[in-house]
Amino acid sequence: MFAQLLFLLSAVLTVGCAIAVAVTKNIMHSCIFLLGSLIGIAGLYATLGADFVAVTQIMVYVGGIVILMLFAVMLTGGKDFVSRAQNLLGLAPSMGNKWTYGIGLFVGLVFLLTNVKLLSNIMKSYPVKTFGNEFPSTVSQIGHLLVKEHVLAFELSSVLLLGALVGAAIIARPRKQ
Amino acid sequence: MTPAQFDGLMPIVILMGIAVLLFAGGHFVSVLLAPKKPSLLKETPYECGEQPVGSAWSAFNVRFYVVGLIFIIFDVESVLMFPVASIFKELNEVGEGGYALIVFLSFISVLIEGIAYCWKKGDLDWVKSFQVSSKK
Amino acid sequence: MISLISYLIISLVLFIVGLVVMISRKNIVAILLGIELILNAAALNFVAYSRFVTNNLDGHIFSLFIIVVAAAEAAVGLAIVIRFFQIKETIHIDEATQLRN
Amino acid sequence: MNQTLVSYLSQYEFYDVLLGIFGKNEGLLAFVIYLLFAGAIVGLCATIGGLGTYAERKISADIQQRIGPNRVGPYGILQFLADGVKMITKEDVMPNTADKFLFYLAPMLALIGVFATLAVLPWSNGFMMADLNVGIFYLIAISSLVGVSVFLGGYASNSKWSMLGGMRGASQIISYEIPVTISILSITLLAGGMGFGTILSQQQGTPIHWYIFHNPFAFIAFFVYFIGALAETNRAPFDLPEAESELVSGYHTEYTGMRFGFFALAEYIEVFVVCGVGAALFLGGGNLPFNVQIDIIPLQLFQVVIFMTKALILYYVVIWIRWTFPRLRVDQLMSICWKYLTPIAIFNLVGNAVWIVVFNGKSIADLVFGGH
Repeated sequence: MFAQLLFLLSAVLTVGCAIAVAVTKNIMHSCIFLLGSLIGIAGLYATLGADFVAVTQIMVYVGGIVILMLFAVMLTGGKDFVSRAQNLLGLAPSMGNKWTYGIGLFVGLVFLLTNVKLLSNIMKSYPVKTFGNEFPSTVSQIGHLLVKEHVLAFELSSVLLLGALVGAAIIARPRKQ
Repeated sequence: MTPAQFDGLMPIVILMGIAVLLFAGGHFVSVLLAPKKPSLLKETPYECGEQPVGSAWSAFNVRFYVVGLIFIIFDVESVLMFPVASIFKELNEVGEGGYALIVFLSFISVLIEGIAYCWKKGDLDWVKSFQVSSKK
Repeated sequence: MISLISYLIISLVLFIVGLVVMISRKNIVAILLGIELILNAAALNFVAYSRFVTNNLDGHIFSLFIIVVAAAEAAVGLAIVIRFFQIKETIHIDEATQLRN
Repeated sequence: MNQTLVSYLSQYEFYDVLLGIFGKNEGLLAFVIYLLFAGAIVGLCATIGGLGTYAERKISADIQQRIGPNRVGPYGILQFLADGVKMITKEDVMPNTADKFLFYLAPMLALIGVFATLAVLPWSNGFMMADLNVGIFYLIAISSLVGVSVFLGGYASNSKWSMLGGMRGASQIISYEIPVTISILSITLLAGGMGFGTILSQQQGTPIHWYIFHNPFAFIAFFVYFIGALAETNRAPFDLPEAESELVSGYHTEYTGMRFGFFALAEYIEVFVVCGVGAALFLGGGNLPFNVQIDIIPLQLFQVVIFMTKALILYYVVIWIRWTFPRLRVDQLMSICWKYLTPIAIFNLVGNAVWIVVFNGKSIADLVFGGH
């Protein structure tokens, strides 16, 4: 019962905020709606029993990426970023007009239906699981996987992050004008 | 355990709901009780009694971004370290402590390289970062 | 009834919204927002499959690394945006026409 | 192993009686229990936050040889109620250039972030609303909403002082999150788990079994955690985001009335939460100083008292530090975080990992007296 409620709340938060990201003019508001959408996704992870991934989602996105984006807006936007932002309902969508969007939507729908038709046969071979109420602990299993099977990815991710840190610090470092 | 384990997440939702309700309730009471006599002077942003010049939403210094950048890298690395840290003792008890220590330390050493690089390049200095990097 | 399909639909909506944000905005930061939405749609799919189809946690590991890569991507991407703003004084995507100034 | 308050209560007989009253609907009963308990905790924390403002003035008055508030109630102890009434009845002013949506949202985010941390705070072994097995990690993650709210509060006001305070506050909060997180990682390493139940169950017994005395690295980690927590909650000597002498009042310069009250409430509750987490992680939490086998509710209440005492002692130290040390400069703030605390925290982490492997996870007490 509660799991279904949590799913509904999270789904509404996720989808509503994602759509708000697309239609808001103000880039700062867009960032905040993205925050709401990401928290909703964390709730969805929780309903899937992925407690560690859910908290990681909050930790990295809410505490890190969204603040970084807010900083970046503040560092680049200045006072006139509201007028720079454009949206679907605004004057000029940057790529295409209503015809291209319509055709794109139609092609997407056809593609989607074809895929559903193709995939449904494959899906049938798996037993259909309904929603359980168990909430297993995933932390120690994830730890074992990280140390044993995926140890190379674990170590390489630190190298990736080091590369990102060095590269981004070089790019963003203040220079003499 | 008798009750459904999923309900362990219920208090989080309830407390968040209480926060929202408290906020809304406080506003409601405040609207009922507080006086509302707006004037132009009251609604001017505070700038020590002067007329505000321009908007506050202007471009800021890049130093803030560099701090945020170092933060997010460390944040992500600590996230990855958490599951390994929580099974470290368990691995040690089954006699794989040396292996776990090597995995853990090689991860941390890359982290230390990152902070050493930023330290050397002067990204950790708040005031001098501009002068140090322009010297080379 | 909540099943795999519910999660896939949410993921699909997120993906489409992210794509729309990416192609309809001219602000580079907004385009990065769209990329985050798309990455999250993919990560959500991985966890959903891991819960409903396979019975191991490889999907969790995969979405963990997606989050890691998303953080690195956002850090570098926003650094490029800030550098671009320092050179061009704007973050309009149409101004980004040169590989070197 | 996600133990919760309900699963704790379900081992007593009155749970079955209650279940009968609610028509065997476990979900509804759990909801009611959580709601009552959450209401009680929020009320308790709001009172602690309110009394915190009173204690702050009274202690500062003692330190500066003044009298402090003494008009409302005996020794002025009801001062916080008067403050609350003042906040409610004060006129709500919003700058006409402000971003209205974010101006409303910022204090709400601060409240949500702080209240959500209360769900995993270990009041006693049984009275934990949810002993999630990602407990402490969840607490760090959800409290980073406060950083977003500080930034948004500064941004939305569209005042230059607020904007500066908001930027400074956000960058300070995120910077100091790193040494705090790494110190907590050391404790995770020692305890072998992130849930508060796991962490507390290994600190039972005399104070020598607390994690602060586990090994020398954990001892240093406590001070790194405490300094970082001071900075994360914007307390003096790290209160640069709201430094009166340079930034008027920082990110809440333009906030008046109820919204300012919510910001202040969130801040004071957050101070209590970080003190409680410090007490639980390093100082044994609500564990009794001797081993008891029986598990009855009065004993749990006694544990709550012990936990509160430890947390409030730390709270007193926080206030004491505020009125003793001068404020740092902003460059000193950043260099303390990145050049001192973070390397020390990483050193502690490595030291703890090596200690576990070398001494097989035993603490100093175990090595000296034997045991475990």
